[in-house]
Amino acid sequence: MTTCTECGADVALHDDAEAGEIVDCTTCGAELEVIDVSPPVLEKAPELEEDWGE
Amino acid sequence: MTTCTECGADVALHDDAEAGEIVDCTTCGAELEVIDVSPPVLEKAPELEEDWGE
Amino acid sequence: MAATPTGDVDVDSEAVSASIVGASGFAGGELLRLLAGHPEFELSQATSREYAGKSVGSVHPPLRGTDLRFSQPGDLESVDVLFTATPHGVTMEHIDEYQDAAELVVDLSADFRLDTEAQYDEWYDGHSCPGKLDVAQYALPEVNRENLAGADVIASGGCNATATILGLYPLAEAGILDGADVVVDVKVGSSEGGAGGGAASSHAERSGVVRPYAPTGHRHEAEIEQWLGTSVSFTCHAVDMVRGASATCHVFPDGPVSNGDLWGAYRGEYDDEPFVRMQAGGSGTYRYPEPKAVAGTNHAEVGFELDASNERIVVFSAIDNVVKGSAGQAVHAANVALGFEETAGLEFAGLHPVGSP
Amino acid sequence: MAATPTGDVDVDSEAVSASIVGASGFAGGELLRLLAGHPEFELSQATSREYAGKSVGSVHPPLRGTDLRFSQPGDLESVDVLFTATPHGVTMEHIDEYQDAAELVVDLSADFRLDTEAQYDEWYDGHSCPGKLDVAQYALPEVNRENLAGADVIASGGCNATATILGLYPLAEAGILDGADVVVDVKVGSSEGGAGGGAASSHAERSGVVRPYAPTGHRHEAEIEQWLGTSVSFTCHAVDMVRGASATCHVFPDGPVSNGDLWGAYRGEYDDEPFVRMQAGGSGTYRYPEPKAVAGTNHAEVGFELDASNERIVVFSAIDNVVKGSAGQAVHAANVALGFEETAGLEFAGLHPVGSP
Amino acid sequence: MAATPTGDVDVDSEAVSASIVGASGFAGGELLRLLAGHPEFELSQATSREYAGKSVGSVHPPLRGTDLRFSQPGDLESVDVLFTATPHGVTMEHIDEYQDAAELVVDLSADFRLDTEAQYDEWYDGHSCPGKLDVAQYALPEVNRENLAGADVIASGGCNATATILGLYPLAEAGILDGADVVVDVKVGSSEGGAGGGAASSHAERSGVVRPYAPTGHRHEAEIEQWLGTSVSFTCHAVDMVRGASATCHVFPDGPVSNGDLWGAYRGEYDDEPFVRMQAGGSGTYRYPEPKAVAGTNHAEVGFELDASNERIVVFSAIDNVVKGSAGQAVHAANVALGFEETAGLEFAGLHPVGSP
Amino acid sequence: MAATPTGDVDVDSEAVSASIVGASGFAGGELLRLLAGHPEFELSQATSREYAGKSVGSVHPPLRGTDLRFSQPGDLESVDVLFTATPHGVTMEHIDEYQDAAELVVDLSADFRLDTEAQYDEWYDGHSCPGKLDVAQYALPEVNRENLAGADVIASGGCNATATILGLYPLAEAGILDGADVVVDVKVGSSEGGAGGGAASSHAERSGVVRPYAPTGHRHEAEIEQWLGTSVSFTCHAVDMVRGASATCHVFPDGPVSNGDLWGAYRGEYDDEPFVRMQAGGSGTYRYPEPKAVAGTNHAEVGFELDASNERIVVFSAIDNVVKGSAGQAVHAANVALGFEETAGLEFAGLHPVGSP
Ligand SMILES: NC(=O)c1ccc[n+]([C@@H]2O[C@H](COP(=O)([O-])OP(=O)(O)OC[C@H]3O[C@@H](n4cnc5c(N)ncnc54)[C@H](OP(=O)(O)O)[C@@H]3O)[C@@H](O)[C@H]2O)c1
Ligand SMILES: NC(=O)c1ccc[n+]([C@@H]2O[C@H](COP(=O)([O-])OP(=O)(O)OC[C@H]3O[C@@H](n4cnc5c(N)ncnc54)[C@H](OP(=O)(O)O)[C@@H]3O)[C@@H](O)[C@H]2O)c1
Ligand SMILES: NC(=O)c1ccc[n+]([C@@H]2O[C@H](COP(=O)([O-])OP(=O)(O)OC[C@H]3O[C@@H](n4cnc5c(N)ncnc54)[C@H](OP(=O)(O)O)[C@@H]3O)[C@@H](O)[C@H]2O)c1
Ligand SMILES: NC(=O)c1ccc[n+]([C@@H]2O[C@H](COP(=O)([O-])OP(=O)(O)OC[C@H]3O[C@@H](n4cnc5c(N)ncnc54)[C@H](OP(=O)(O)O)[C@@H]3O)[C@@H](O)[C@H]2O)c1
Ligand SMILES: [Zn+2]
Ligand SMILES: [Zn+2]
Repeated sequence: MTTCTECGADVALHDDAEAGEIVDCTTCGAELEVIDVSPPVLEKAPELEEDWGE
Repeated sequence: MTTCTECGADVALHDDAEAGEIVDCTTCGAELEVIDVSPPVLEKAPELEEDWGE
Repeated sequence: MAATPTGDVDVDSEAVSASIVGASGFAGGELLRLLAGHPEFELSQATSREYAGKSVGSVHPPLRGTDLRFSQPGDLESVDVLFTATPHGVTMEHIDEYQDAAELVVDLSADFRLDTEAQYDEWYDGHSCPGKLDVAQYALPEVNRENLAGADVIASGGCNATATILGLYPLAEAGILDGADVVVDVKVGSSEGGAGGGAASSHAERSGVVRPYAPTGHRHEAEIEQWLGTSVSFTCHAVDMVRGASATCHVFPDGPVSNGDLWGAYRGEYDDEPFVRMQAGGSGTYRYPEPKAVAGTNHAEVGFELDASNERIVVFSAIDNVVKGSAGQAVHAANVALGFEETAGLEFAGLHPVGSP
Repeated sequence: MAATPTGDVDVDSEAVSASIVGASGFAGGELLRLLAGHPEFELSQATSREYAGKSVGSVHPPLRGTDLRFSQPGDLESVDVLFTATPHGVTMEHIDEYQDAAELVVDLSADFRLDTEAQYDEWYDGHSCPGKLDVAQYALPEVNRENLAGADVIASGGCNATATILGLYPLAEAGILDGADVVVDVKVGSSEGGAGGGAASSHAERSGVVRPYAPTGHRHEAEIEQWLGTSVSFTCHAVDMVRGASATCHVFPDGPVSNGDLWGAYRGEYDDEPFVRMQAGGSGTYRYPEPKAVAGTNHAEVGFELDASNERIVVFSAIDNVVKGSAGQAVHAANVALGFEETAGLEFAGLHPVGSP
Repeated sequence: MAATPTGDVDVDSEAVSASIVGASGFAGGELLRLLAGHPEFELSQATSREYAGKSVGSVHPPLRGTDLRFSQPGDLESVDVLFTATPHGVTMEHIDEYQDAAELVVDLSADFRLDTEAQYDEWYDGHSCPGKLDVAQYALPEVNRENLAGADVIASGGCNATATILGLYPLAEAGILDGADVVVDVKVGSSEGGAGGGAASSHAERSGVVRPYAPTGHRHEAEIEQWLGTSVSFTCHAVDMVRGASATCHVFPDGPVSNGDLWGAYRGEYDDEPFVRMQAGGSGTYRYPEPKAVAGTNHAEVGFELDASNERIVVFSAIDNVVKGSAGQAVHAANVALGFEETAGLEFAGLHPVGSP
Repeated sequence: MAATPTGDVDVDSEAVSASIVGASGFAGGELLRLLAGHPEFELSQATSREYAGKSVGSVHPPLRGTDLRFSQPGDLESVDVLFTATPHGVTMEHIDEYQDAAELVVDLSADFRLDTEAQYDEWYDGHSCPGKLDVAQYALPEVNRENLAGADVIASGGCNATATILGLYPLAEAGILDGADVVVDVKVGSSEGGAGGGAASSHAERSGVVRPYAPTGHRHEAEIEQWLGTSVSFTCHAVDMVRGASATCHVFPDGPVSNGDLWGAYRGEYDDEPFVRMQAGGSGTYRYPEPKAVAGTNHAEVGFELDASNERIVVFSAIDNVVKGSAGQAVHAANVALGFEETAGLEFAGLHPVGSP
């Protein structure tokens, strides 16, 4: 269990989470990169361009 | 100028058409493969699956 | 097929004057739009009882900026051609008045489409002016071009009937319908219901539908039978588009028919038609006729596919119900009747991409 | 044919009885649907003058198979709770009659939403029963939960007001709206207009629109101001969906605000709310609140983004106007008032994919 | 945030565990939604290669707030029931692995729908595990209920096939299809194509269409013939909705059939079916089966009309392709197979008004 | 505003030749359509790498029947005017090659819209040919007509920027924007995303949306600021239409402004503009600007309403993004630059009724 860097909510990581993996915060939707696993550290992942253009 | 194998309409080939090229018949829409260029010979191209599923 | 009109007639000195009864409706609005862009016609009056006095652009946005205002149908002045786009029953009641006002009356309703009073008794609620029935000519040039010149009354076809007739006419002419069983399954847009709008045709109720209506006994069967010489089993569905009528005709011919027979029949009939386009197979997104590919235009798309294992021909036909299926067909027929360029005023080729026009 | 869910509560012995006035309308139909699936309520009567005698399923397909028929509003029997989903003006006229029939009246119209007669004079055409205004409680539990227990009259909020208030309430509570300028730009679906349907709301005219209505002076401004303590510049647009109201709030705070401040304000207010979901950023197709993600449900989605260069907070809020913005809010408030599980009868979580529900 | 319903069964102690392969797709997403709200099942895993690690709610908004994250299909753990919602060809390849993981495999693809290898050779590209074909049972309870208990593999039907079979099965059972000619004209929504999306299925190209596809030779003909004992002439059209499949069946029986015969056949077959609703005529907006009246639900609407003059029966059948035509049918069949209440988890009755869900 | 084309130039003898790079895309397809119907231009080449060799009508149904086939962009021949409708970044890379091929290059991308390299560094990813930036002229004739004659490179504006600039330009010219706060809330159709189409723009996901995108920091802010001399707070939403961009501008002027001031500003600027129509109030269904009233046309509708109580001006502006917002604007600018009739080739006035075009 760790904390979303965007909204501060708890984020549950599954047991075999690995560094580099991207998870999303189920509270705010932010994409978070797993930087470290023990203890768990998350960082906001670089934003993906929306693919439906402008 | 040659003839569509599907509907019989005239099909205009451009000057530098090459064997293997696919053109469409502007009368019926059929896709035609250029089998030979002098004289021009066309054959119905294998049909593409519709890509919007069932 | 030039995509834009060219006008070599001197419009001011010799334009043919035209008025429209029922100009606030959907078909009447299309007539306004088409005649406003027509090189040979000059618009005189456009009637509406509800909107009399208002500018035509206040109802029909494409007409904004034009000075014409709706007038009362009772105030009709003399013109060369009178187009009537009123509900079924109005023209048969007023036909004498309309003919007094104009040499040529082009009616968009069902009032003069059928040949005999008996048909009106069977399919409608009778006819109040049966004596005029044999004066009228069916508008659809693809099947009746040779009888339009000199007509006094022209009856524009029904939209579902037009789609069906255009799809099947080459088969009828080639004898392929003789003894054939035919199912016609039609899908139409909401503009077919006209500009009224009750609860069932509200946006909330009518959006997203595939809604059967007239499952059997649709009145257009009469017109279709009249022109194809055979009866068809006809069923209509409302779908989520505003413009468009699409007929899928399932034909079971009496004997074997080849692809070559079919192409011969269709190309023979339509190769020289300015408003019919074959679309049968091919690749990409648009392979068969579909209404949005002809929306806003006077074009019909027609195509077919042989179903060998079921000894069936599937014919697809797509039109814009308010253009080819109504106002455009009327203008096309008038062009033929008056000796104008057939495509005059009808050159718009459509839009791509386009949603649900 | 079990068209409707049945809960596990013993309905006959201890159910709370409820009737609906205006049950043939869109909001009333939702009440029917929600109460039919509610474990604590037993439906008694559903009124409609137009459809009296017909089964409720003949108007509302999800109710097919239920035996209930519409009755006349004049034939109301005593029940525990009376839900009224009539046009503005009806409940204020009949409030005594309704309160005679039921201990709790939950009204979905605007008749008891505002606190004072003066507001009705300013925003509506006055009020015919101003003495009852201070008896009524605003339904929206997120802002008024603590006052619902024991209420005699509950006034369900306006749908646009609900979307706006839910979007901005955390900012108001955190003081961020103090001295702020606020623009609210709303997009709504066609069900907001009710089940009537004139020419302008016909499918042909209403499809595909982005149509401004009430560009200024929308009546919901009154409700919004009452709950946020600040006036907002409000503009509404009709767009092509049936259900849904989406409010984009452009907030210009008086001083600097950080992302952390915002998350603090929003999570503080909404983390424990069963029907509010934060959706702010992220990846994939659904990144911000949008109405189709909550269509059919009692959920609201709320999210925001800071625009540093313009010193602006953009807040998005999306609801289903006939559920969270009307019937669902009313049931939620009744659940709170009567001490039921807050989410009872409101558990449906929505559909994916879904078009334009 | 309780985004999903919870039943009253003690989930932890006696729930049946279930996993979904292909849970990021449209049919798999529906399985997730239905199982999350099911009183008897407990969700174990949901696979997606593309979204592994992300929460299921990031792809499917109705699942927001649930903690489940997608896992890799290669990491399947043992469960009681495995639902597979992968493209055609995947399950036949992995069937041994799937059966190792679960006692009951419910497959939503076409891989186990047909009885014989010969059919796969004729209609598909053969079969890689023909030995398992006779182990599998077709899911549709209305035609195969008695064979589901104890099945090892259940094959959920095709959506167009399901709509057609439900429409015609009573006629088949009553012998009315013997010697009859049958045309089936189908209209379907865009969710039938799955969650992929190329240029032709983009919003701009796919909006507003009545687009023929598979004019002849549609693979579902095989399934239909297998269950009705007669071949049908089948044609499909894409129309502008997301959910929904509507089959119009034009039946030409060998001899005379009366309305009474038809009601006898249909009521005999469907009166006790929890998910089939007759809708044939009546008044108001919704008179015949239409997909939006059943969108989001596991219900099918079936109706008919006699066309005496053409000696035709027109049968209409409407379903939601991803529920009754896929995930809902699969859950229904699993309920039957496992002895649960047939309607468990499938009670949602739909929405009104609703646009194009 | 002439609603119909008039062509007095002898097309055959002195037509100006034109080619299109990126002709298989949405904007390029519109260029094809407009130039095919243009009295002064003769189409030479239309490029597509993907569809090279196929007829242009196979991709764009309105072009069916024309013999032109796509060619490779590498095979460009010399022409008088080259239109480029490629994604951002392509023209800046190939500008020398394009200028070698044609005296006038009209680019539809963002590559030459901004004045300085610094702007491209701030808003885009820099510029690969900054030396050409001051050669290019912004296309929008309403704001830059006097600089178009003799231009070598013309940069057609962004669609959202065009809608916004047209809405606010009269206020800027009248000084009303000086010191004003401005919020611009935009709603756009799916064609804005081009002909590609990933999962998020599939019909199933994109139907029925009110979906925020680019909540802040939209690149078009740069163009808007360049032409209005003030920054705006800009937010965009995808809504369910294919064509159309609608900008609602909430303007808070520094001092009092009257209705008379506003009409003076707008009429002064637009009374003589052939493609701008004022629409502010009135009666009937169409009272304010809305995109479907101008769909398929090069017209913009602009209107406003004063909100006295909030000291706000609400300005509405609606265009077709692929015509006035792109291909039509480009042709209009070319008409001005080459001394043609301004409205040549752009006379189509739109359709009524029309759904979601
Ligand atoms: N819509 C189609 O797709 C389509 C296709 C083929 C044929 N048609 C035929 O075209 C005709 C018009 O259809 P529509 O869809 O345009 O209907 P509509 O939108 O309802 O328009 C009817 C028009 O007739 C006028 N009108 C009604 N009663 C009248 C009367 N007694 N005297 C004079 N004017 C009267 C109405 O205006 P006021 O009431 O203001 O006078 C209105 O302008 C119908 O006969 C229809 O069958 C329509
Ligand atoms: N639609 C929404 O999104 C929404 C959202 C928030 C609040 N509301 C509010 O909810 C109320 C109902 O809205 P709606 O959209 O459901 O409207 P609607 O579809 O027009 O329904 C109105 C209902 O009231 C009945 N009714 C009308 N006049 C009546 C009278 N004098 N006495 C008794 N019954 C009468 C009608 O049935 P009969 O005429 O057959 O009796 C109908 O059942 C309105 O006050 C509205 O402001 C609606
Ligand atoms: N849509 C309908 O209306 C409908 C109706 C009846 C039956 N069906 C059937 O249901 C099945 C799914 O259809 P759909 O519409 O849901 O398709 P879809 O949206 O394309 O979903 C396909 C799913 O399968 C997964 N997948 C693809 N290849 C896989 C592989 N090799 N191994 C494991 N997982 C794989 C995909 O996820 P990843 O690629 O991320 O792993 C995705 O979750 C099909 O067989 C279809 O015929 C669909
Ligand atoms: N759509 C709008 O509403 C709109 C409005 C204003 C401005 N614009 C601008 O117009 C331009 C085109 O937009 P669109 O919507 O038409 O996009 P689109 O539909 O994606 O079309 C792009 C076109 O460019 C071609 N293309 C792509 N890369 C190329 C390359 N490297 N060299 C040569 N040709 C290439 C593509 O064809 P092949 O890949 O087959 O060669 C295609 O024909 C963009 O710059 C856009 O910003 C569009
Ligand atoms: Zn978070
Ligand atoms: Zn051909």
